[in-house]
Amino acid sequence: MRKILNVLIAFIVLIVIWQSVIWVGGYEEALLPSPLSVASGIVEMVITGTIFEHIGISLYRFFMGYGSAVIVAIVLGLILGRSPKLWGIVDPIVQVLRPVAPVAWTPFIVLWFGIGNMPAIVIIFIAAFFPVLLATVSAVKKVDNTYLKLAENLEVKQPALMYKVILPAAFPGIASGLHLAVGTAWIFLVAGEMVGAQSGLGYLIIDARNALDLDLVLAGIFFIGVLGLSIDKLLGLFESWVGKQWGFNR
Amino acid sequence: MRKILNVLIAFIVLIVIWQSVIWVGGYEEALLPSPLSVASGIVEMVITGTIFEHIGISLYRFFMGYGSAVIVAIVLGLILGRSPKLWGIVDPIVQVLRPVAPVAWTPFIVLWFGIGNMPAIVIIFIAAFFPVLLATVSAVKKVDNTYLKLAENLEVKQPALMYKVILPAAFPGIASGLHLAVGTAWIFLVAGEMVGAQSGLGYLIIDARNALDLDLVLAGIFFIGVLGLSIDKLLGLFESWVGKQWGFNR
Amino acid sequence: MSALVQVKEMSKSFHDNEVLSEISLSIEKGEFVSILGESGCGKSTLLNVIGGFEAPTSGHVLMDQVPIEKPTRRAIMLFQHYGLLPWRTVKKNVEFALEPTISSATERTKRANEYIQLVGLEGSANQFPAELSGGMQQRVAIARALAIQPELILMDEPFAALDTFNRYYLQDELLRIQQQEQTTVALVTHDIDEAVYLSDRIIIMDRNPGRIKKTIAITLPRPRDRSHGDFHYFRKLIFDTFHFGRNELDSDYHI
Amino acid sequence: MSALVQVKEMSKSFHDNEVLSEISLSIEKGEFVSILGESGCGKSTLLNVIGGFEAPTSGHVLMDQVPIEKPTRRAIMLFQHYGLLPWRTVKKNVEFALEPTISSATERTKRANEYIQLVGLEGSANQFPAELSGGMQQRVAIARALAIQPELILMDEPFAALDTFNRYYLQDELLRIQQQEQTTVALVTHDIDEAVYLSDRIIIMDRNPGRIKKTIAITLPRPRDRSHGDFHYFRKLIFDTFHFGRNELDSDYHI
Amino acid sequence: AADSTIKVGYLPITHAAPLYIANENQEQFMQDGDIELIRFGTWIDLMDALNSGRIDGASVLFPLAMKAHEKGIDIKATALGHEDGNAVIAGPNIEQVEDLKGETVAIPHTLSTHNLLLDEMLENAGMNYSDVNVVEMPPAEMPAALSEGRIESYIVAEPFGAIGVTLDVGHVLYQSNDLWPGCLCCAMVFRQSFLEDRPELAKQFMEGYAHAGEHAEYDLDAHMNYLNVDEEALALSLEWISYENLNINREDYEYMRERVLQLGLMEEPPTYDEFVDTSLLEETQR
Ligand SMILES: Nc1ncnc2c1ncn2[C@@H]1O[C@H](COP(=O)(O)OP(=O)(O)OP(=O)(O)O)[C@@H](O)[C@H]1O
Ligand SMILES: Nc1ncnc2c1ncn2[C@@H]1O[C@H](COP(=O)(O)OP(=O)(O)OP(=O)(O)O)[C@@H](O)[C@H]1O
Ligand SMILES: [Mg+2]
Ligand SMILES: [Mg+2]
Repeated sequence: MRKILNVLIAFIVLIVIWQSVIWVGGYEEALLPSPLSVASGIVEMVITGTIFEHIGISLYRFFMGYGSAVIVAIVLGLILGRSPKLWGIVDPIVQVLRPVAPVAWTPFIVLWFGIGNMPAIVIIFIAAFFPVLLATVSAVKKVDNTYLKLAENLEVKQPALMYKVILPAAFPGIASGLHLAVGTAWIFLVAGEMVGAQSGLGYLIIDARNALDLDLVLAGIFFIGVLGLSIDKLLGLFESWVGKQWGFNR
Repeated sequence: MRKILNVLIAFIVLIVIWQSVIWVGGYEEALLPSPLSVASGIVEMVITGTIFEHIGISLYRFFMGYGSAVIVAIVLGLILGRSPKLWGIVDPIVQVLRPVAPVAWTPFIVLWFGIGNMPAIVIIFIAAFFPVLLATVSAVKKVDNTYLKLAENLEVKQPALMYKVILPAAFPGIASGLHLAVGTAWIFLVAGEMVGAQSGLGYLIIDARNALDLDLVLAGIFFIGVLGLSIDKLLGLFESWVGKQWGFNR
Repeated sequence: MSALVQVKEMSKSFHDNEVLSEISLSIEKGEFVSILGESGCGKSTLLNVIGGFEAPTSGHVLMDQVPIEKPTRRAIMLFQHYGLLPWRTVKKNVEFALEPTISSATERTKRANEYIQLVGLEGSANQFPAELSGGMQQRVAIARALAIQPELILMDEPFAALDTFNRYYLQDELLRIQQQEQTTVALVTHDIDEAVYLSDRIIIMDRNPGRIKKTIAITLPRPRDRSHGDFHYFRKLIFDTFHFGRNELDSDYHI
Repeated sequence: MSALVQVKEMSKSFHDNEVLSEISLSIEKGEFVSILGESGCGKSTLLNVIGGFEAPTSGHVLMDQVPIEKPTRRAIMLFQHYGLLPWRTVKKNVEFALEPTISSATERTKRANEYIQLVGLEGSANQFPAELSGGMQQRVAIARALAIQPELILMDEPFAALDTFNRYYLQDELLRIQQQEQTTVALVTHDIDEAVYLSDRIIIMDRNPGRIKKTIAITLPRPRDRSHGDFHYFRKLIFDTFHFGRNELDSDYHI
Repeated sequence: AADSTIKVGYLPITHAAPLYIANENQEQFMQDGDIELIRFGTWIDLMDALNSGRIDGASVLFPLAMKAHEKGIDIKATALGHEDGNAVIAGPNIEQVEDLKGETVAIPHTLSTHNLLLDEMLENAGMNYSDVNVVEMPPAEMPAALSEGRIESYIVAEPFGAIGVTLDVGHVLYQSNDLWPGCLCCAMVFRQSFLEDRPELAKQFMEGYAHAGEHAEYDLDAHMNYLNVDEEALALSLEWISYENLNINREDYEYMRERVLQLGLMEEPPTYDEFVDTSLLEETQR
């Protein structure tokens, strides 16, 4: 209740600020569209249905890239987190590759993965992979020694040790990595689609911008923001569901 | 000692993998350059000095954008973290704006901030601003109630309360936000420079790619990775220095 | 001597959940009073009300006849986990308490050193709390509280996290300092021995809702001997009080 | 009865820092032995060596005449913070201990329920550890250890985090269960009363390096009365042992 | 000082050559001010700067400038950038237009003459616009994209056609004058407010611009100061292009306006009189 009210107030505040910037700055409609024209842009996109196509493609790319990154990163992270020597060697490689913007790899992505949806998926994979990997490794390293001693005492062997003890014990840390990665990956999806793609939400924005339709740019930004937020909340729900299964939240 | 050895092994492993991909895949030099030609590309860039110009510009943009984002975000975060009602309203706005890729705002950035270095700086500002703001707000909210009660008991008033108690108590949380933001901001600097700019490391890569010099693309990626890593480590040193002043590390 | 603190028919509820019911007590100047009770009986809440951290739902809480409305430097709370600022050294932690009132830095340092010496920590003045053992941390907290020269010190299970040996030692220290400074102390504990060893008076509390069950004046001379027969008289007295209460509440206590 | 555990002239060092020096002791089948000593005297280390978690630097540690080389299900350690898996319910926590040996799920559930009942937690079987009080969590840990039917249970300050009242209650429970199951118990504590109340024999340790100072057999009949005179005889005996040791070590103890 | 500086935006292409020459020789014409050339990476970045008034004028794609005018940005086209010089470059697998069916073709912008040329070419071959997959791409990326196989053909401003040919990643399928003689490609546009507030400066600039047109084909060094291109590609590209007549022909404009409407790229493109103002250019020619 209170929360819905807050959201409402927030949007009113935002729109008021926006409209007053237009009035005070005296910007032309073509340079800074009014809330009204953006709203009509949003409505139009919804009615014609173009937006859903783009959303669908973006979401498809997102889930493919993010999903595969999460699986690979968690599996690798569990292994690397348990072998400090191996990690000692992999760590420097990761450290140097991580700060490179995923889009910088585009020529090689095209070379190996071709064109179409793959470049965007690979870009998201790269964007999501490193945060999840690092979070998993550090979560596994931080698993309370008591649990490991307990498992040793009870003679719990691999692979049971991994999925009964280490994975759930590391889960909260992994989850925060997942959360982080979902944000970064979404941002990069859009950024990636702005560069190479011919469809998706990022393309929508670039296309609108090319046609000098800044109201549609803002409408696109609106959808990106709302969808990004929804994905984040969805992940939050998933986390708290797992958390509830595992009794983490109280 | 051990660490240097690890880094050495890591790089040898990386180069061996790379070279074997070339041999096994039979890729042409033009499509996947060999380590040797990339090394010579790096040496050439260093000797002619072109690389330093681009690095200089990228670093300038980075520190302007990141520095201002950090200052604004921490100050705002301290205030918002202490006023739950205000945050209740600002939070939804932040939540919707955060998932939007900073480059999507370009038309408006140009409208308000002009051309030249500013768009890149503003993009970094946006990329760094949200993680630091959110980290600061949550760190301030999590400040142990005991410290606040203690300050109340000792009749410590604002602004002393803020800089003597809340800021240092929230520091570890803020620091992890700074860390996160430095990575994101660096990645976005390069991504941003790849789209609009006419100089900097991102431009270097795009330029090399347009000239079909994939060895220079990889050389650029090398510099981006190493510099990103260095900035990260530098921040780590700064953090542990502050931490030492404040006795956080044991 | 007149009463420093007076609590009159004070009740405290959190959202319709009555935690304290009709508490009346008074604490004399210079007295050492312990509040003893099981977990959840409202000991901390009572201390918080006296300290001004929580407002009573009904009734009055007075200090020197004046209602207590908010925390002040006259009554200093010692928190359970010591409440030291981890980013300040021992000396700076003590000085922190003096910064609002003493503007001269040299004056502050002088006073801080005095009290650090009183608790025997002059060797650790420049160390950070994390570098100290639990017992030493508690001594810093005591030095900080005393440096303000408050009229009343409120202690919430100050020694609960220490091992038996450290606990005994710090109890002796506390008594020595309290007698030297003539500070009034109200201490919350669930350790019967501790209450008997330290207090002039023990207030025994009951649960659901929290109320005063019994007040026992400990008439033993000081220093007290933990293995003396008279000590065990009071020990047994309190023990029996609780044993009786135990059966009464048994069913919901173990859940 | 023959000795279940034998420690022979065992020393343990961490990086040239001798923590335990020439420890010799034996624990009989069915015996309840307490190890009592100040913080840092090496109690936990001794327990870890007996449990097979740490290898001795020199000397021998035998169980049924066979050297202990790694932790096994024959000797179960109860950890200080209970070592419950927070992502499993009470029942699943107990079953966790049975999974490596009992492959039938119904069999496991049956055995788990049995031991949950033994510690009186049948009402909380489907709750998560975080939903339980400290005392209840410790009871789950005990149930889990017992469900394996080990020959030896090692307990490291099992009740240190509980308040006095809960502590008393759980001590009684532990004694009841131990007598029923005839398990051998080695318990580490720094609480003199606890050691006297529970043990057949108390091993008092000294610090720097950790060594055995004295062994006291508690000859009192059970159930023991904490306020009885004989109880205080042993209490005072131990108290004096430490008081003597205290002055000897005074200078470095307080730093 | 800022008021006496003309900020002009451009993309590093051969088509903006009159600007380079004018800039190199500015002391000859600009008595009252300076020219500041500002380079952009993409057309849309340039348009953002022009629309928001961060630059006074620009050498820009003609249809894109029309669209901005339609959107209410008050700008005027004062001259052409060049004549001809837009080649259709195709990869080695493409022998004729029909081979492009189902393939990807790159253009710099939907609102570009190149897009219109593509349509013209497909129509001539009896194909539909939808028979190919059209993508937008910054000009500089096109040769690389062609060599990576991301596209099969591109139509773009020079020197990127010539670069593609000299790098041997593609060959010329058509030249623009084969498809559409007299097509308008790039325009020199100014913000109306600039033309009104600083007419003297505008006049001096246009004098230099017109004069530059006469040299642009021969002064290779001037090009090389602004373009990242080797001499071979530049020479080839200058063979395809002409800067002699920079006047905006009314008939050519009307034809383009029609095509733009046909393709549904704009709803109300400005008329010649609304958008084109060659008075300054004509003044210098007198
Ligand atoms: N801020 C609060 N809001 C709601 N309920 C509270 C609050 N503080 C305390 N309570 C409730 O009041 C009761 C008494 O709490 P209090 O902390 O005073 O007990 P206590 O005697 O100090 O216990 P312990 O020995 O465990 O510290 C408990 O049931 C607790 O849940
Ligand atoms: N893994 C280790 N590496 C190095 N030193 C250790 C290690 N474990 C314990 N020690 C040292 O051995 C000594 C004894 O430690 P131990 O934990 O056995 O003491 P304790 O009697 O259990 O103390 P407490 O009552 O505080 O638990 C301490 O000085 C401790 O610092
Ligand atoms: Mg309490
Ligand atoms: Mg221990």
